[in-house]
Amino acid sequence: MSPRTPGADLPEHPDALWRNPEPKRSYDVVIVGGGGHGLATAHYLAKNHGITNVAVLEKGWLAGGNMARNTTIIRSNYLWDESSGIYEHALKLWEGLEEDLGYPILFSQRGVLNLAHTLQDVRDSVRRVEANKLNGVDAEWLEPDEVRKICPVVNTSTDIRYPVLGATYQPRAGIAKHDYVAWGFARRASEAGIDLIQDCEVTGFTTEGDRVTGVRTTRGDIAAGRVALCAAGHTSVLTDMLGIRVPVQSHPLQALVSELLEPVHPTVVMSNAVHVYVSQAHKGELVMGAGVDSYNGYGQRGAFHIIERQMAAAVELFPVFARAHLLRTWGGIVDVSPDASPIVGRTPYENVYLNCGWGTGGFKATPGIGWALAHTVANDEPHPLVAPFTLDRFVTGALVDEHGAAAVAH
Amino acid sequence: MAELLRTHPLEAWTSAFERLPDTVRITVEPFVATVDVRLGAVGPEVRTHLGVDLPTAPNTWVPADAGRAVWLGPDEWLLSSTTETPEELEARVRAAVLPLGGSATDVSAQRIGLRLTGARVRDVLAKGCSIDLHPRVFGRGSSAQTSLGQAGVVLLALSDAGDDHVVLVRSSFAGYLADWLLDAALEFTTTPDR
Amino acid sequence: MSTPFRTPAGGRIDRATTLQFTFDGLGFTGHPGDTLASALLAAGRHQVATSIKLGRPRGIAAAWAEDPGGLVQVEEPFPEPMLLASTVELFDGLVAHGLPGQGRLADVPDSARYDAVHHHVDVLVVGAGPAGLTAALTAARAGARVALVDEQSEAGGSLLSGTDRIDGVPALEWVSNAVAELARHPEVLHLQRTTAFGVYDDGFALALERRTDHLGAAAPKEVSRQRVWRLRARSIVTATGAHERPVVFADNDRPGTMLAGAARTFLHRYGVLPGREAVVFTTNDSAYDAALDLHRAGVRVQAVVEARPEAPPHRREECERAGIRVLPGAVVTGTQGVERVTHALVAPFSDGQVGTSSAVACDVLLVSGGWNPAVHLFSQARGRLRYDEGLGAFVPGEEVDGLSVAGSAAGVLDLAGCLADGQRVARETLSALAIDPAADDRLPSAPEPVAPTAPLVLWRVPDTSGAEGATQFVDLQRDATVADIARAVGAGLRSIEHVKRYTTIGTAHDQGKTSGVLTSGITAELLGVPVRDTGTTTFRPPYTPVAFAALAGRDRGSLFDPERVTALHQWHVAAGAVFEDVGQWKRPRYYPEPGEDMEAAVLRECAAARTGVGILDGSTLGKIDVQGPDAAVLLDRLYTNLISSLKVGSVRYGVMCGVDGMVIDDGTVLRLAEDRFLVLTTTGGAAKILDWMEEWVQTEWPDLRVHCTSVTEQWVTFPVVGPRSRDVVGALFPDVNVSNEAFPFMTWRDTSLEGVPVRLARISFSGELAFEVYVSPWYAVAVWQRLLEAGRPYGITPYGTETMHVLRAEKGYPIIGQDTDGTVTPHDLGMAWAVSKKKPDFVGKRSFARQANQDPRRKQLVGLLPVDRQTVLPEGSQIVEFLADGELPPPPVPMLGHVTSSYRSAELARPFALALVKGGRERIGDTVHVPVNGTLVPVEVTGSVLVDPEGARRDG
Amino acid sequence: MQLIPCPWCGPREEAEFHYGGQAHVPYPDDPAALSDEEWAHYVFFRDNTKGRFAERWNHNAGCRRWFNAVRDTTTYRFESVYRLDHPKPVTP
Repeated sequence: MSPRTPGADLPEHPDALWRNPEPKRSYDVVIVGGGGHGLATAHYLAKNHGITNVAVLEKGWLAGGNMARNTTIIRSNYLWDESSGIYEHALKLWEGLEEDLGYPILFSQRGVLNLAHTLQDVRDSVRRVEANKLNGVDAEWLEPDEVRKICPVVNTSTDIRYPVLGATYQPRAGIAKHDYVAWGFARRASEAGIDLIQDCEVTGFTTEGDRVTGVRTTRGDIAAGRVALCAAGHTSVLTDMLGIRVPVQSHPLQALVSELLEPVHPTVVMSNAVHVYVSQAHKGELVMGAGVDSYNGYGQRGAFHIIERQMAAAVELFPVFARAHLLRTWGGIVDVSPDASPIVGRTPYENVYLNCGWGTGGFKATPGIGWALAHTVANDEPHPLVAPFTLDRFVTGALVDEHGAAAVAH
Repeated sequence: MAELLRTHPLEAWTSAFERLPDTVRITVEPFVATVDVRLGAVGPEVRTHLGVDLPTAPNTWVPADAGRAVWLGPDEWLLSSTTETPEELEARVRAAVLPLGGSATDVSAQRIGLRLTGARVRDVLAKGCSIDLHPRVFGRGSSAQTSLGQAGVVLLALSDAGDDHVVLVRSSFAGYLADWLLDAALEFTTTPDR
Repeated sequence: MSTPFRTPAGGRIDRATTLQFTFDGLGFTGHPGDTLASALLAAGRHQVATSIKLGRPRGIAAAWAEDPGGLVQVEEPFPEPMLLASTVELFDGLVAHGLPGQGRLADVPDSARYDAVHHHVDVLVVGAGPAGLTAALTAARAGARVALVDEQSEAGGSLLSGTDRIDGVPALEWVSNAVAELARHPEVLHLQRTTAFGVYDDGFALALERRTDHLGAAAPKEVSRQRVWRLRARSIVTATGAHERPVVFADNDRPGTMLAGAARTFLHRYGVLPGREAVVFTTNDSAYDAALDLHRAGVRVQAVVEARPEAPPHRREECERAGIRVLPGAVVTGTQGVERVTHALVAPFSDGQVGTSSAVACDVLLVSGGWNPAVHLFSQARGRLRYDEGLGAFVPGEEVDGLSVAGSAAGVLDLAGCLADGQRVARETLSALAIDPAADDRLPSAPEPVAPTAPLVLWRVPDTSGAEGATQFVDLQRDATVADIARAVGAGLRSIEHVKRYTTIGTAHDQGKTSGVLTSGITAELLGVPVRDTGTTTFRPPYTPVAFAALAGRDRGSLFDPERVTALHQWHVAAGAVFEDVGQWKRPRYYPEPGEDMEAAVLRECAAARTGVGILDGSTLGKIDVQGPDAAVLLDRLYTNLISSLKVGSVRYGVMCGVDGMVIDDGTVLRLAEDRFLVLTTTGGAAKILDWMEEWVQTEWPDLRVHCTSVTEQWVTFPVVGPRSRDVVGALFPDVNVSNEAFPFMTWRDTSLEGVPVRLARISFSGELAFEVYVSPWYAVAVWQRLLEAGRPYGITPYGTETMHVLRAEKGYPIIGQDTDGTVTPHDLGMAWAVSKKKPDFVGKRSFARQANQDPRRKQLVGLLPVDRQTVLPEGSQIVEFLADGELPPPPVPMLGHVTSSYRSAELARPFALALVKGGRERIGDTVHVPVNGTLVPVEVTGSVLVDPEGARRDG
Repeated sequence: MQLIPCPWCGPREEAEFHYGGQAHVPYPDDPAALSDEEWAHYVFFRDNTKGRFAERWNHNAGCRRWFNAVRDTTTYRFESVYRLDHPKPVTP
């Protein structure tokens, strides 16, 4: 028998993942949403704060939403202090997460390149790199020849439509295996005694004055001491039930994957002008994200012309991808806020905490927001890292405008 | 008329167009005086003032003495003339529609026309135009503002056989569209039909 | 290499022609009509690859896209990763090898062409098998616009694999008649080698046509290799057939193990015997055809292992007549052999209990566990699936708008039924479209089938090997077994989606075509729940893999994105301009003279504009003609400053903000008449601002009597800039009095040049005396040449965007999008003067009153002068407080802002910059630090206007 | 690729259209009279309905007209389109 293909398979999952308990009638904390953020929050509630009388309510299957659909890029090279603060905290946690969770999450710090194609891209990139350095985030500006050294398959010739003028590079950035991450958090939470309850959709809330006393679900009413909303694209569905207005819009975001290929692409490449972001995952498949569909949508699917444009960009930037094959496309629902930054913290209900608006940044923030939201819920006090992301900023005008900053999304 | 040299954006493509086969003929229609007419309600008084009927059916065009009147929107038309200068046309049309609350703007150089004729023209257009160009659906008198490749165009059907069209494209996109059309026509220029 | 397994006659191959190909370094031969798989089998080669994780030998297990075994890499004529031997059509010179796991991409670009075509029909029929052909005929006869697409190289579908008769003639004769008839209908598009891979909303289907792959190196270069058909159908009929389902047993992955139906395909379509000695293992009637056909073809059929207690009587009799042993109530529990099956282990089987097994010698083991309708497209269209207990398969459930399913894709498994179903579905479709069926639309006849005996639903044979399912392969491509599913369930997983992710079943090249339903069945079995509750994982497009380049189509290279150019582009190119991408525009950045780099060229261009005269092609500026009695009202509402007070003949600079109060664009406004303005926008803002105006007029202020029309390409704009500009313009337009008195700053005049209307405007984006010349692009080249001639005595110098930026930056004029980033207000730019106090409201005004906008620490636009008079600060550099010890403290270091524009100034004889700095105006005169490559550069904060602050030069 | 029924041009592919978000959010009569919170709600807050949603669309590659539509954000189905000067249709 010939040897197995190196790297073409993944580490085994453990023999035990989580219990499938019946919901109790009451919990100290109910987390609505069993995605990455909800599960991470549960883990850190138990680990950092010793709070374990907690239920995570998931309307479908655990981590079946954006956690199962994203392109797993992890980086912290955001422009504004507030953003790089939370994302860098997350990145530091990512670096120790395999040990913390005792789970092979395949966190691979292969670096992320954000390509610049226009003079303005270059200005924005240098601005971001310099800000990152001053914030203690590893970042450098690379000239085209240095880009070629790191990722030889990028088309750095000067005669393409939008030549690569350089790139920002964050060496500590990378990718991880999304299911492994989610299941690692889930297993730890379950081991700690936290109930992970699937097929349990929240259909309403019971309130007394400005307190929420519990949630109504498809598996019965559950009393709650505190409630954390971690429903990403479905946040508005919940806040509408509570009569809280939240300035997020849910949009389809598509991604796609190729067949398994011999290693050609050693890092992660993102480009705004030629819209594409791509990495080669652990088994060898190319994983790419497409652009956000323009309209509001809860359908977990987008339009195919977005994918076609994505493929044109991919082949333009990576000519050798021409005969790679699109194997599967899918869509998630991203909740986008007006300034492309998250909304985290208190709500008009004194025991309800909000966590949404992560747009395309949700996965990379997972451990960071889990940590900070757990702190916020446990101490009824926003963690300093999420304090700038209040709902209130849209009234005062103190936005954290990541589009203005032209930081590459995703 | 001016003695100043006139040029159009597709001068450099002339010879490439000449090499095309009869099944896909492309000829440039430059230097056509054209105004963009805006007018709220269109009644009989328009003909009296303007001398032509502006088509009120969406996505249609009609011949207008020495030019064409093309529907662009419920209150917007392109009106062209091959006999007047741009200034003359704008002045005349503006004077005519002003009393009716309308406006007129010279857009003669804003777009350039390409005449596409031949049996394969539909096949070439189908490579980048998402609307149904079947002659039963898009016969003479039909027009559409849509995308061709990645260029916005106004497409006019000049025959009921689907073999004669005019494409109006923004001047700055003309070179792109010309390259796009030549590329789309390549398989018909060098190989027999499949 | 010889082809001992090729039948002496028969099949759809051209035996007169021999093709040479290479596989795993060995030479083989085949014929046109072969696939790589059939040609390998003809040579007796079953093993194609070794498996990805376990390195076990894997062979050809099916005859088309559902094959989980035969993964190959094509090397010649051009490398293409991961294809199926069963779907690669053979051509001369093919070089390929088996693929253990990962495909290999070419290291050179693919020169093949790809394209896309839009096509509109009344009825799209997917699949040219019996049901699809009948449906297409019915629709075509009714005069409907029809597209019939089929993934195979020729029409016929399942008929290509059998010996059926239709209308009393061999089925394939009927097929060729049907194809000929379709060709006679002018409104029918019939495409073979075309796979419908995705179905989307409103009858939109995507199909990939493989146009030249089968021609190998002989493919014509000017024809696209593959084409994406963008089919828009009023109604879709999917007649996509069914995939045969295996039964899982120990060592079921050993080469020589093959689906029974595939064996028939190889025999009848390709004239290839899958082996010499066969064992057939079945749970249903269909596999008997394979047994009997192979027997007739000379294969020794050792036994038909029938999992049901009784074999269907007529089948049993046929086998007895043929001398084929039928073993009812028996199963195959495993196989023996190394790289090829040598024995099937056969054991009695009743009530789920397996007896002791005995080895039956064979070199091919044919398996049939029933049929899974190919419901992929139906499911993509969000059709609900229903589990059919009888078939042990998921079939289309409730109807989907505009899409219906016909034939075996709908679970109809006999020929006569498929023909009738095709016609029925087509007629229903036509009537829904109000198209009358043709009178002569006859239903083709096929022999009535013997009533089938109910199949046994058997997902897997209990494992008697002691390996507890560890060699019972469910997904061969992922090396995933029954044991893996058991572990997943044991780990607490209940959702089929979790099981898929835990085991990776269904994630490989075949996307679970054979393994998906098995996994649902086995998971349900292990959880002790009904299969209907387990359900399936989602079917996602594409149905089969599609090359990236095929989807990129022609949007590659120069056609990737349109290049917008001005009327002068050819002149710029001839003048040796270096271009800059500004949005989609190509703009000259500078015009180097021999031996000049950018810095030298820009210093020269700047000096010319400051001391003599320069000229710029400013034609990319957005231009909007705003007409109507309420034109001034509209502009007052959209600009921060007052426009209505502007006099006819005059020009005013204006700023526009979004509702959030942040600057979105700026430019000048020319009042052409009481009711008419020419609005100039930034190059990048042109389309956005026209849309912005239209949006407000149409959605908020429909009562305003105003119309906005883009005239960006109606005018070219040539700023003639510098102290000598008056001489140049005066010389070319003698009838214009260009004196300050007659033609003051911020006014415009109309004139003409040889009868061509020309507009002149005293607008300056440089601080110098300047005249903007507007003329129709028809005369752009001529007027530009005339200006150059008129300017020659003064050394007129064409300059590009870089010099334009230096000149405007020296004057502190911001570029929206460079010196602003969507978080900057007019006040931040020091343009409070451009914000009307008179107007009760304008878009953005209310936002200025918000708390954050009142903060004195807001970032403000200021100038920076590096103290060393040498360093050109990189644009984007961050700014920090002055650090006395010249050392950066450890992070985080508070930032004051960033450098937005930075240049070397010929005028100032030193570098300078513009920057957004917190409380910047308060800091004027202070020194701050800018980290540049690890060193701290001290810079002085200044006002933003560094050249001619008093504005003395603009009048010359 | 969906077809969107432009009230003027008829069904066209969605790529020809520009999405304008929630419909029936008028510009305030007197912004100066609004509190910061009320103003913020006009500027930044829009409904994010799951299900039937009244939206604005612009046929920007075609006739450049803005129009309103009722669309289901879960199925993406357009249930009706109507001109700006027409009221939101009453749907069951």
